[in-house]
Amino acid sequence: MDNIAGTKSSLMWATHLSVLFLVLLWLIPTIGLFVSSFRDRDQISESGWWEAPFAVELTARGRTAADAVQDGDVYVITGNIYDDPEARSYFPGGGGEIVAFGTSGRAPGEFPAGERVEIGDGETLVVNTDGTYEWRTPEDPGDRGQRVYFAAESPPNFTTENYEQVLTADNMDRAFINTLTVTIPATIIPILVAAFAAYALAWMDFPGRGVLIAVVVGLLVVPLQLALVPMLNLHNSIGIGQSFIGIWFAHTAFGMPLAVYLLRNYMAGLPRDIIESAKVDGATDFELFLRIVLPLSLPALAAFSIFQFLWTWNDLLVAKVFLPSDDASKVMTVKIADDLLGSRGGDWGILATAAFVSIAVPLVVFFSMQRFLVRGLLAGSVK
Amino acid sequence: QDLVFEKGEGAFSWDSLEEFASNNDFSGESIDITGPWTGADAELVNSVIAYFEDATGASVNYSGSDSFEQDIVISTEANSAPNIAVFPQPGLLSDLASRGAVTPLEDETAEWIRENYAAGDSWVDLATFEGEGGEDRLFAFPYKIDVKSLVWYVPEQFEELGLEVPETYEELKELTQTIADEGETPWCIGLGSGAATGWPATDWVEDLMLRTVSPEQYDAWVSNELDFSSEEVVNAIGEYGWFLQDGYVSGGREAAATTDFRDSPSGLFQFPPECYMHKQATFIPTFFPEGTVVGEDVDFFYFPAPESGDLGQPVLGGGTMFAITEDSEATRGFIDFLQTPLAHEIWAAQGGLLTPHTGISQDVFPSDSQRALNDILLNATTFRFDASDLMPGEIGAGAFWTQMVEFTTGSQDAQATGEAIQSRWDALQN
Amino acid sequence: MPVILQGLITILIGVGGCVGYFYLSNLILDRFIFPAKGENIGRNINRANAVRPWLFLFPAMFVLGLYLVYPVVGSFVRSLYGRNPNEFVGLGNYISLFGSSDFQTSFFNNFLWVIIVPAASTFIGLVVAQLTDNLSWGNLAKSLIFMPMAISFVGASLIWKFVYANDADIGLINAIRAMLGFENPIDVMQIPFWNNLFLMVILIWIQTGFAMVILSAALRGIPEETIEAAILDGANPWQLFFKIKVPQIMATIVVVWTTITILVLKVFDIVYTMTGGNFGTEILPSYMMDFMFRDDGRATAIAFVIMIVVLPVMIWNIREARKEMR
Amino acid sequence: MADLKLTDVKKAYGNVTVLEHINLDIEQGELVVFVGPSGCGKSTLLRMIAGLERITAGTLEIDGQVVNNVPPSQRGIAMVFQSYALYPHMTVRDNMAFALKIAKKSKDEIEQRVSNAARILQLDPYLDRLPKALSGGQRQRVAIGRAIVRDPKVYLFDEPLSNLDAALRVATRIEIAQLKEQMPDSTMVYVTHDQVEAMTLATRIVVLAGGGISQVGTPLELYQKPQNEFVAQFIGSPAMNLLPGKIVETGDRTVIEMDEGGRAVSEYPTTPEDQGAQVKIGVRPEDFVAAEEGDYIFEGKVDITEALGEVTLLYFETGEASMEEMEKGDAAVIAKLQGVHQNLRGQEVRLTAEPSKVHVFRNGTSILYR
Amino acid sequence: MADLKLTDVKKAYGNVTVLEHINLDIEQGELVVFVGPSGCGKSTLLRMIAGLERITAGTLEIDGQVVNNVPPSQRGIAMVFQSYALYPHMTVRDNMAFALKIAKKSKDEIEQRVSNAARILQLDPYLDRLPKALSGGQRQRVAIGRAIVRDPKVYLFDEPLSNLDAALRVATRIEIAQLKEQMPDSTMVYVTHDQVEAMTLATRIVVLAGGGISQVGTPLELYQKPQNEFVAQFIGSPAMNLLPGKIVETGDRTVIEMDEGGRAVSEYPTTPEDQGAQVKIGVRPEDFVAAEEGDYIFEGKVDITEALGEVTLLYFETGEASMEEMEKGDAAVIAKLQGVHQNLRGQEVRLTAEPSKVHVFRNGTSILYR
Ligand SMILES: Nc1ncnc2c1ncn2[C@@H]1O[C@H](COP(=O)(O)OP(=O)(O)OP(=O)(O)O)[C@@H](O)[C@H]1O
Ligand SMILES: Nc1ncnc2c1ncn2[C@@H]1O[C@H](COP(=O)(O)OP(=O)(O)OP(=O)(O)O)[C@@H](O)[C@H]1O
Ligand SMILES: [Mg+2]
Ligand SMILES: [Mg+2]
Repeated sequence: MDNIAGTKSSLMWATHLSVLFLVLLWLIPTIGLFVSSFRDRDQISESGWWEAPFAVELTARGRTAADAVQDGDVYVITGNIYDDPEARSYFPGGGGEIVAFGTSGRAPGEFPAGERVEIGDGETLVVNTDGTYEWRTPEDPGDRGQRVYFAAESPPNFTTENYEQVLTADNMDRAFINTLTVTIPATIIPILVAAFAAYALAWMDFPGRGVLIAVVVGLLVVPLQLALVPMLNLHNSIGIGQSFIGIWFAHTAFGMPLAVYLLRNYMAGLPRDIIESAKVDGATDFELFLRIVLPLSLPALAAFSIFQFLWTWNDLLVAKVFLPSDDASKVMTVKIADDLLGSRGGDWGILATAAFVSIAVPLVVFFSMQRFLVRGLLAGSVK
Repeated sequence: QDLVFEKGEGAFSWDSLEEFASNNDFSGESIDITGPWTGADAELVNSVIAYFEDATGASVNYSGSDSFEQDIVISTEANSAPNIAVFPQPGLLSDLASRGAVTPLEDETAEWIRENYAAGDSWVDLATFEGEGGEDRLFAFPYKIDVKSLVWYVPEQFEELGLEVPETYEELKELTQTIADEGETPWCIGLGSGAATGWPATDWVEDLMLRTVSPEQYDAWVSNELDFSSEEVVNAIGEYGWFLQDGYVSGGREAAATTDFRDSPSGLFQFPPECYMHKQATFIPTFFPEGTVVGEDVDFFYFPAPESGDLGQPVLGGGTMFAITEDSEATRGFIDFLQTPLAHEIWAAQGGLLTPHTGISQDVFPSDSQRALNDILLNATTFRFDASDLMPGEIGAGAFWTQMVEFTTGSQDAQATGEAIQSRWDALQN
Repeated sequence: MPVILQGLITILIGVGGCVGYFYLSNLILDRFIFPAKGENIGRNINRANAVRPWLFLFPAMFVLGLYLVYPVVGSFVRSLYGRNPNEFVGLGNYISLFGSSDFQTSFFNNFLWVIIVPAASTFIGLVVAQLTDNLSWGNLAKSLIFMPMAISFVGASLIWKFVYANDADIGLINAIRAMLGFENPIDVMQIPFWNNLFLMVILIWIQTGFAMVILSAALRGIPEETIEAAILDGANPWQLFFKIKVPQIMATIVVVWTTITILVLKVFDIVYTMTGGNFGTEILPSYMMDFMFRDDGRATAIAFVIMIVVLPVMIWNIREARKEMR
Repeated sequence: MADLKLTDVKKAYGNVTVLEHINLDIEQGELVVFVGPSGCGKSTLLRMIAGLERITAGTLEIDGQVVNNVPPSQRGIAMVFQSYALYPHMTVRDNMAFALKIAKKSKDEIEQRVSNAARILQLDPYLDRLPKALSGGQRQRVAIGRAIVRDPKVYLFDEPLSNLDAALRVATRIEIAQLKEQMPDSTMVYVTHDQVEAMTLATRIVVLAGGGISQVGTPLELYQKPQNEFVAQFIGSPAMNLLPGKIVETGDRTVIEMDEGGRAVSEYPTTPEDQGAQVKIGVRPEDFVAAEEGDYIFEGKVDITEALGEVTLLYFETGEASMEEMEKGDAAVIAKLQGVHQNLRGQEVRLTAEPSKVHVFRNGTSILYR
Repeated sequence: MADLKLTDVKKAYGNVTVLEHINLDIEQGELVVFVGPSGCGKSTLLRMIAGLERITAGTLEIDGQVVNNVPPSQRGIAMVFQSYALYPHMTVRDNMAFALKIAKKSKDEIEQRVSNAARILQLDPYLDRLPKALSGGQRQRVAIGRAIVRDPKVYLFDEPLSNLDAALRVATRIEIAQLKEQMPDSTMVYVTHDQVEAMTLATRIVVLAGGGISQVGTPLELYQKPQNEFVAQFIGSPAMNLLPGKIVETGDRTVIEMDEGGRAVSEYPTTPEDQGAQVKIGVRPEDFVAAEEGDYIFEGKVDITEALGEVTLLYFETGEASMEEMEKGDAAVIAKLQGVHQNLRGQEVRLTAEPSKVHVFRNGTSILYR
């Protein structure tokens, strides 16, 4: 296909553009998540992620100092508002240029920066763009400074704190390994088991084949929740209890209908002649399956393993039910849901970070499996 | 785990621990506890547990889960229940108790609660259910109580507008009107909570019930002897509606229905403020902006009772209950441990725990405001548990929530809301 | 690191056990039970071949039977009982369900979901698979579109909160509206009917990657010569796609469609976290979750209604399977 | 090492009956060639022998055992598929070694057998390629190679040489013949469209047509004594000319008066009852000779000449042939002359043939076989 | 309606160069046949003309325009693929109608053209079947039908008849010839392994070998005056016999003394410089005649006879041929006699040939073409 002469470039451009458009459309929310993972909860709930890279105008408040210098009959207090710890706490990335200021919370940006204004009782105040201020009051201010509200440019502020929190949480490494321990067999075992079954349903002749196919399709829709209790019960009664073995069984079972379904459909589409040729060559069903059907089904196997891997990787419910709840066997999702988010479920920064951290491995799996979704696997075999 | 407070130091009742330690030795035994606390809360409960482990030699494995209610049902049905389950809702507990999944506590425990907890009877009542056999038994030990009848505000903002903390319900309404007249928005309300969206509204209704009807009627309401569609309940819902009027709620009532409850208090801290008051339980400071100091930057007042009538100072609260789902000696020992003042003090000293335990040292609270909160609990003339937590799940964690959301957005009136919930309840009973 | 080792060993045992079963059971069948030698060779071979499919099927069927069929049957029985597991109510649960307006709403919404989400995901997935097929950066594009698949539903819901939030400072849509000069932010989650569509967008966004992966594998399986022949026949890319490629991967399209349909019928996380089923967005699975572990009778009854909803898709599949079995 | 016996075998796809009443004995060591028009069921019959298609009715015996229900892998058969059916994921080498590996042959033996086959089929340079990087002919050779590396009881070949060039075809044909000779006990069944292949290889040829067997016999029998018009026309290329006439003299020799004028003498004996019967006589193009004087069988104007180098084909206009028949190549009378003859076009020519070369068919059947 | 010009065309897959230095002019209205050993690049060349393979180097012109970068659909070409490439999801009818539907022909016209093609190719009964329910030959016919329902400038056929039976093959061949005749302007390029097809259809034959063009010429030119040993052996079946010898007499006629004894006389003229040169003489099997008396070219014992009915092939033992060469069919001397000859096996025979039929090759090249 790549060899075909004279492919139209206008068409190529259209393709490039439309793919670009779709990719962007798909990416925007993810970018939002990505950006958010570098912001803390307050920032997230204050401004949109798209504003994160830009300086935003933020209103803050502070208090002037109270150490007055007497100047005639007025007390003059000068200083920099950014010296006030409260004011500074609004600007973890360093304070920016002050745009406006005010003295009441209701009107925090009443006056433009640099303008001296009357604030009642004969007091005047000026706050300059760099944060310096001068407060003149006819009375001794005592030990309490003047409340100042101001609006200032806040430079973009990103933090890796979320990542630190997620990645360095106690036992996170352990959870990571646990997750792999759950997902890898829980991906491979159902594939193996299902591939055999799919082969039998696609290429072996036996009574009841049609019925079985129908049953498998039917089982696709069984809601997981129905099966949890009976399954766990079973595991308890045969002594598996809550353990890795149990969760492999569970994932194997839940992935099974889809695996059988996908693989059978793919295998049934293989050229009949190839299968027959191997039979004539003396291959038993077992050999035929192993040496011919399995290699030729690689794309379907890869597609399903991506799917199953994602499912087990992101699974929370099954892990909670079938694994013991001690730290030694917690998987990442449980760890994140219960230990990191917990009752602070509203911490969007952590959530975003967790989502991003847990996306990494599935993407690697996707990349490595994508190689198998090759073109023309069957080319040249039959005419 | 390390002990957070050195033994023997501070205002803690160390002797209660020593006495407990000398009577209990569970070396080599282990108990599993599951509960709803996760994250920081899980660390706190673990810090309490550490003292139990230290005293008895038992090992305790606490695991918290965001989906505790689902998990506990599955594990009890599948016979793999932990030793102790910490129920945030008595409703579920009573369900499990009636199926025999929970082991009743000894009668002495009930006696102990009566004597040592403020408003002890109501606590015993709360944790007493019909067991499998049909007779009423105490099934759980209440520990860590939330007070819900609180309104949060920023004193400085009140100061600026010259506002006073209201003493009565009538004043609260006046205050609301005053703020609105100033051109400001009095309230921040947020019902959003994912699948549980709507529950903050139920707290409003419950608090208003306590302020409009007698505690007995409240109890009748909980058990649905008083219909949801009754005049009383509809009235309470209507009262809540009063606060939703145009101009009273930041963003308007529709926004209130979807704003996340964790985000809604942030309006208090904006300049200019988006709102001046926020009604929420004791746990909400966790969600205030980082660095906010309760008592300085933000404060609370008791959601006041009406001047008229003689309802006293009713307090709405919630709390968690420790119940035995898989009996063992060490498990019993743990329940005993919860009776020591120290078990309460350790957590209280780190903030976040209120307790009706009258025997604890008041000095352990980390701040005055914490102590003040606990005082609300200790001084309550009436304490009532969150009604929605007591109702059957389909109502208390279902229809009540969703219908309140409908009401909040204004798509149906109070009467219709009450009727809709009631009809779900009726459907339940056949 | 012992933990890793432990993990590796468990993996080896798990996978090895599986391979071992198939290999050994085959060996035993052929060598010992029905050996292909001796006087009964013909009969033995035939018997072995009659048994073998079941050997291949056994683990899958065993696991399915134990973990799915048995609970399904059990659940059906349970759905005939009331809230109290001892109280037999017959079809009472079903009757009261169909009478309830909440159920009707969920049913209708679910109907919409089942139609729209698979259709849209499959279609967009197909288009992407095709467009990226011979693009130099196609793999990159595919990975980016696939990315949502890798995000958990909860994460996904979070992402979309940043799009839908009822606040021009947080929600993208309202920010754009604000930019265009609209005064008040709207809450897209509260627009009746349309809010359903907005929720569906999320699942479409997630599932398109799946459709794309499978369909792109299928597209690559099409014999190239048929495409070349069509090019020579003068088909333009459009015709090539719809008349040559799509019909040839129809079986796969059915598979993808079915898989997504089934997913739709199982996934409630999105509705759950975005609206909690409020504002008329309830769907059957989330409606079921309202009852799950509380009133199991009703919950299981809803589960069976869900299974019935998928019946047409099942029949479609069985038809397809029949076709190719001749 | 096996003989095959088909008894009243029938094959139907649903309602469509493809083959019926197939009775055939193939003895051990025979090389039987199936020929017949495209779609007549040759591949189907082969596939039934291999066990790849269920036999709808009747029995198939190998070595006296009914094997209707024996799976293909147990029948000890090697087959070359018409569509090649190569394993696309295996290199040429692995494709050929597959059956041997399955049979657990030693590495050395596999290596040796494969390289032997590769040499014979001139596949050495391609041993490590995948099928998709091969040309059509190369693929076909791999398919053949796969069969010949094995040592089966029965070989089944479905048009194994159709994509090969002439030289290779001859070579491979000879190779197969030698293979046969080296293993006089192995039985081979071979489907082909190539007359030369059929004639040179076969110990017997089976002509399939119309869902059944038309004639079975040695190549020469079929060529010299076709049983019916179908076989007569099917064997030999270009096909035998059939010309209508009426018997005017019977006895040891038969004389026929051609409808178009002309007169043919055949060595086929007839009985007096045949007198006056409407028949068709058949003369192969290569048997026509110019009628110098006297009797001629056919007279016509040369319409087209085709010079093939070695021989020249003459196509004659026949007045009555409809356009349709022309198109099917049915009606033109064709003669084949040795050597190159140019400038014959448009000439009037009279043709005759030796009496021994004149076949006589009555009602479609040769009068020899009545 | 188009002529093709290939200038120094080259095709390589990665490092493997498949074709190189291909220079070829095909004029409008020609029917050019590509022949060559399997894997020599015939299909590849065809695919390059169609635009399905990029041309690695050189230019391809259609009607004087360089079309290296013109997409296939713009080239006005119909192609029959070696692997058929039927649309598996369409019935036979739709397969054939596809291109016409694409071209927005009227319903009637499509119907008429398709049914016409179906009749010609005897596909009527199968019009509503899917390709998978067809036999190999039927599939091939559909593929041909797909090309002929269109009316392209250039037809490309890749072994279109290889799976057809002899009768159908002749018929289809004639059909293609007539198609050609009806559209004298359309250009056709045709790949085949069938000598007869090549000889009868081609206006010119292109012999491809070893990555390049070996000879281009009319069929008779190739048969009568092969340029080199390769073409000599490739054209004609069985292949021309090549026998070594030494020139002993030069001039208008050349006399060669055979290495094995014997003496050949050729009409090929030689110059005195050739005197004593080591050459190979080539004699086609069909040109051998028994040497009654006197000179003979070859003497040998008949090893195998193959009776094809019309002719008989005699294979002679040649002492020196190694087993290997035997296997390749290279070394055996073959003679072809008219008619049936039995009982010749084991006889000692002397063969000779007319001087006009004796080709002389020096260093692989015919001395005629030096
Ligand atoms: N993808 C490829 N990579 C490498 N070599 C290839 C590839 N495709 C074809 N070839 C080689 O190119 C050569 C020419 O192939 P082509 O199909 O043109 O041969 P052909 O002349 O048509 O042969 P045949 O008569 O057997 O069909 C062959 O030797 C083949 O092995
Ligand atoms: N699945 C099927 N359903 C219906 N008819 C079929 C099916 N498969 C094959 N046929 C028909 O059966 C007949 C015999 O097919 P078969 O392949 O045996 O022919 P063949 O003699 O090998 O022809 P060829 O020489 O063209 O390969 C054909 O007419 C074909 O159309
Ligand atoms: Mg065939
Ligand atoms: Mg080719």
